[in-house]
Amino acid sequence: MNKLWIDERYCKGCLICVDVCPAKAIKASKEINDWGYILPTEDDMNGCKACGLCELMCPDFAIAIEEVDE
Amino acid sequence: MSKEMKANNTNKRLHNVHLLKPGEYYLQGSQACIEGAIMAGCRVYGGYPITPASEIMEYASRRLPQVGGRFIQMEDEIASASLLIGASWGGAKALTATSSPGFSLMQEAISIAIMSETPMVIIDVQRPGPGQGYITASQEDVMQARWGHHGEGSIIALAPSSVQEMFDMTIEAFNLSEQWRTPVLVMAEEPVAHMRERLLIPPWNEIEIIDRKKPQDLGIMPENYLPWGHDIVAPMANWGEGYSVNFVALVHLEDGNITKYSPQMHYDCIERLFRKIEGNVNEIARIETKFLEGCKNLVICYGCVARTAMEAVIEARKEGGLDVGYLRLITLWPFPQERLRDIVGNVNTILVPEMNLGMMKHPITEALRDRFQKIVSIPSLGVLHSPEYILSKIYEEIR
Amino acid sequence: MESSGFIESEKGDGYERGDEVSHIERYEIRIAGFGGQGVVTIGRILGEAFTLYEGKNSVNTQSYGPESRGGACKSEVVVSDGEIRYPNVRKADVLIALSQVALEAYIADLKEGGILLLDPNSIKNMPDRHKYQVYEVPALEIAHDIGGARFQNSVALGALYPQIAHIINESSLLRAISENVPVETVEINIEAFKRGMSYVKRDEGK
Amino acid sequence: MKKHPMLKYLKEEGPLGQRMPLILCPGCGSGQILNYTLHAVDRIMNKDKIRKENFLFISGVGCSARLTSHYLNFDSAWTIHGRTLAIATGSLLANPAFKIIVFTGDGDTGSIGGNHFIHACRRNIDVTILCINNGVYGMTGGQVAPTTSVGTITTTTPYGNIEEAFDLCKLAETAGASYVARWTTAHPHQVIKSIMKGLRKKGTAFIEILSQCPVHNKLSPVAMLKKLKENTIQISKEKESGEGKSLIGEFCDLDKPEWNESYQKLIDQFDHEEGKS
Repeated sequence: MNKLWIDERYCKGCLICVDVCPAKAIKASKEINDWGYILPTEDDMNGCKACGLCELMCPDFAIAIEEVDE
Repeated sequence: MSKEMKANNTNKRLHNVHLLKPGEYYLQGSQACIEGAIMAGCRVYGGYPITPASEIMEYASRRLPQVGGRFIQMEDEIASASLLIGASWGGAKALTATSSPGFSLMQEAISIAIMSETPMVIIDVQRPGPGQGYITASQEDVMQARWGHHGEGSIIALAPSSVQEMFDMTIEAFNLSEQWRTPVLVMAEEPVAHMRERLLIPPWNEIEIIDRKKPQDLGIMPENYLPWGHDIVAPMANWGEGYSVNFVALVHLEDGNITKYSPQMHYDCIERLFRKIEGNVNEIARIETKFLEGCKNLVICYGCVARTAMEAVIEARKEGGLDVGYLRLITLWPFPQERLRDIVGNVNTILVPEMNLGMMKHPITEALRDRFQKIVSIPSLGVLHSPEYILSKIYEEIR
Repeated sequence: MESSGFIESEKGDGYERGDEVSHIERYEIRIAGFGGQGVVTIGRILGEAFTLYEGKNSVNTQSYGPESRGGACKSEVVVSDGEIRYPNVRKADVLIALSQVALEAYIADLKEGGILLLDPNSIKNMPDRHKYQVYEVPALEIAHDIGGARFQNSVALGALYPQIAHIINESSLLRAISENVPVETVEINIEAFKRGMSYVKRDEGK
Repeated sequence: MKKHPMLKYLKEEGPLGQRMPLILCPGCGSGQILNYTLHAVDRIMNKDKIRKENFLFISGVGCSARLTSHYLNFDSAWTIHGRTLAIATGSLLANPAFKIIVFTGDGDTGSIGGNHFIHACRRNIDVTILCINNGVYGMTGGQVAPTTSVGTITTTTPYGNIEEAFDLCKLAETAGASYVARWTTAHPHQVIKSIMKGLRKKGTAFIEILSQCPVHNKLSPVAMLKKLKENTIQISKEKESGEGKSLIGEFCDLDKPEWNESYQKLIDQFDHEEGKS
């Protein structure tokens, strides 16, 4: 399964990644960062094909997908 | 720098090609100015036509392509001054020329250039104002030169008085701008820009050309480079040289970082800019004097008015037997206050002929406040003073 | 007439000077007329001739503004073997007046006994012939005769030359003409100069 | 931890400390456009073998301008409001080899810098202009922009905007730009393709990107992206259901003489003459 990395330092909680993910692999968490923004987190990563749309559409360079070979 | 970039860098390419050969010429001040600029290494000119400065850009449009440089007629003076910023950081020495209304439009870009420490040269062939004013001779921008731009930034401004000086002082302006990383103004007037006189081009190796200090030459690597640090005048990496310079004109740290704002950081940033120029006034500013030794009265002047003033002073001494000294400000800004106090003793009367209603009289008064009995302005609007006029004022005030 | 070119590469290598001429403290020449008569060009030619080919100092200034393109127009040359400080005419030694308006505007600044050169066909009211040395040349008429109105300035210059021959060589003026007029008109301009020179006559009055 | 792939082109830190995160508000379209731009630049660098130091980013003042400020690990300039293209022209005169990307806003381009904009297009100088159009003056507090649509309430049109909005693409095309396109932040792949095209094009490429300002529109970023998609239509489909929608797509793609190329011919003419003598 691929791994989702959220950069807490840069994320501003806009949740665009949650909306654009075609695999519905990302969801809003209950966690907030030091700025007070809600962080996204992994949902069901089974469908993630590392299409990169979340990385591409993130306004804050705060998300990264790590492809994991199994 | 990549190969392609090197090949296209107009500043390096065609260096020393098609320069005016040493010798005698009979040229207009406007032409001498461009020849001086080309001699200094200027390879970009951008401007907008305005009387009485248009001759400078017309001549630039002929000469620049001949020396491998580039000339462009921009859409307005705002664009022309902004263009210089881009050209300078792109690695070229760049020039524009304008007249008073255009000079007003350039003030924002001048302020940005002071803050970003961008070397560039602006020629202002002043014309009378306010408004459209008139198109003849004027010295009404000397205060705008110093105070026209927003913010607490100092400036260097020179005042040539002959065709030869239009050449020499344009070179000097480029040298000062490169040496101090700051915009430099040449405050010319219509008579100087349009008169024709002998221009002597000295042997090229006798002409001093100063280029900006580079981090490459000082062994500073990109990762340690501070575009506004290292020294009171920072070494300057041009764009395209691999130093990833982030040009900012907001209050910044020495590396260009803008997130660490504090009143102290603000003070340090601006105070250095101010000190860079005002603290080195004695190195930058030049004064010319004659008959100063123990003189009881003094004429202080600048620009082409100095020519008339000198004529009047000589006649007043010879025919009137009056004890009158002569002092010319070659550099208007930074104002050499201490130097002036060093060389001017106690006098009775100071006369200040200017083609305005008495502008430079103010800093002169401030500098010499306890050295004179009275200070008198000799104003002339729109026309160069005649020797008779200055002479009559000398007789009126001194006798 | 605009200069044919600008910086020629061989220029500035040093010049052969003409024969020795008189030393001058300050000599002032004013040329006045209307735009299009080549007033500015005469000034430039004189200035260049004095400076580059005679080794004297000279300052050439011109009236500036809308009037230099139509309307009144003047050009001035101040010559000296010493330093020229004030660049403009104070009291002219020479006035070339090519129109009635120009004559009226500038006659007051001409020295008593100064040289006044004019085109009699353009002047309605002749000035006091006993106060000045008045010379006449029908510059426009001669110019038309050899090629057109635009050569009248060279005719006038030719007419002036004999009066200032003590301070400048003919060769210097001819060289300055050929450097400052379009290449294809150099010969006609020189002919105009010679015609002016041979025609000019002193008007002693009656 | 794996980092975002484009962070390699940003200065998270400078010699004197931390520079990131970006100063922009949460969900701002400008950050997305920076992301798309860096993707395009990354591809151009790899495919066309263009070196990093050839790229130059210039911006003016406003939200869009903050993209350069001090974040980019390229040569960049954060300059004067509206004067961006004059400064870009200057850099190109000094060194025609620059690949210049200009970040500009709708106020920067359409209002204070309008004159420079049309003349840059007319001269066809070799720049790629990315105009981030969010229809509002964000940085100064949500005032009306020349691209704000009629009826919109802003902080300076409290009773609704009465002025027609500017069509900047039409303006660029008419003024003479070589390449003109419009997309939205909801079209990342198209934007990247257009930027690559623009960078490869000799001449002025104007790419307008309709963008979201969630703060001044008081909508969530996700809702705004959805709206941008709904309110735009491809040029080819205009006739079907184009009523009231903004056209997106490529408006023109021409090959015309670029300013520096034409000027180089002037210079070369003198080089030849020198060679002869």
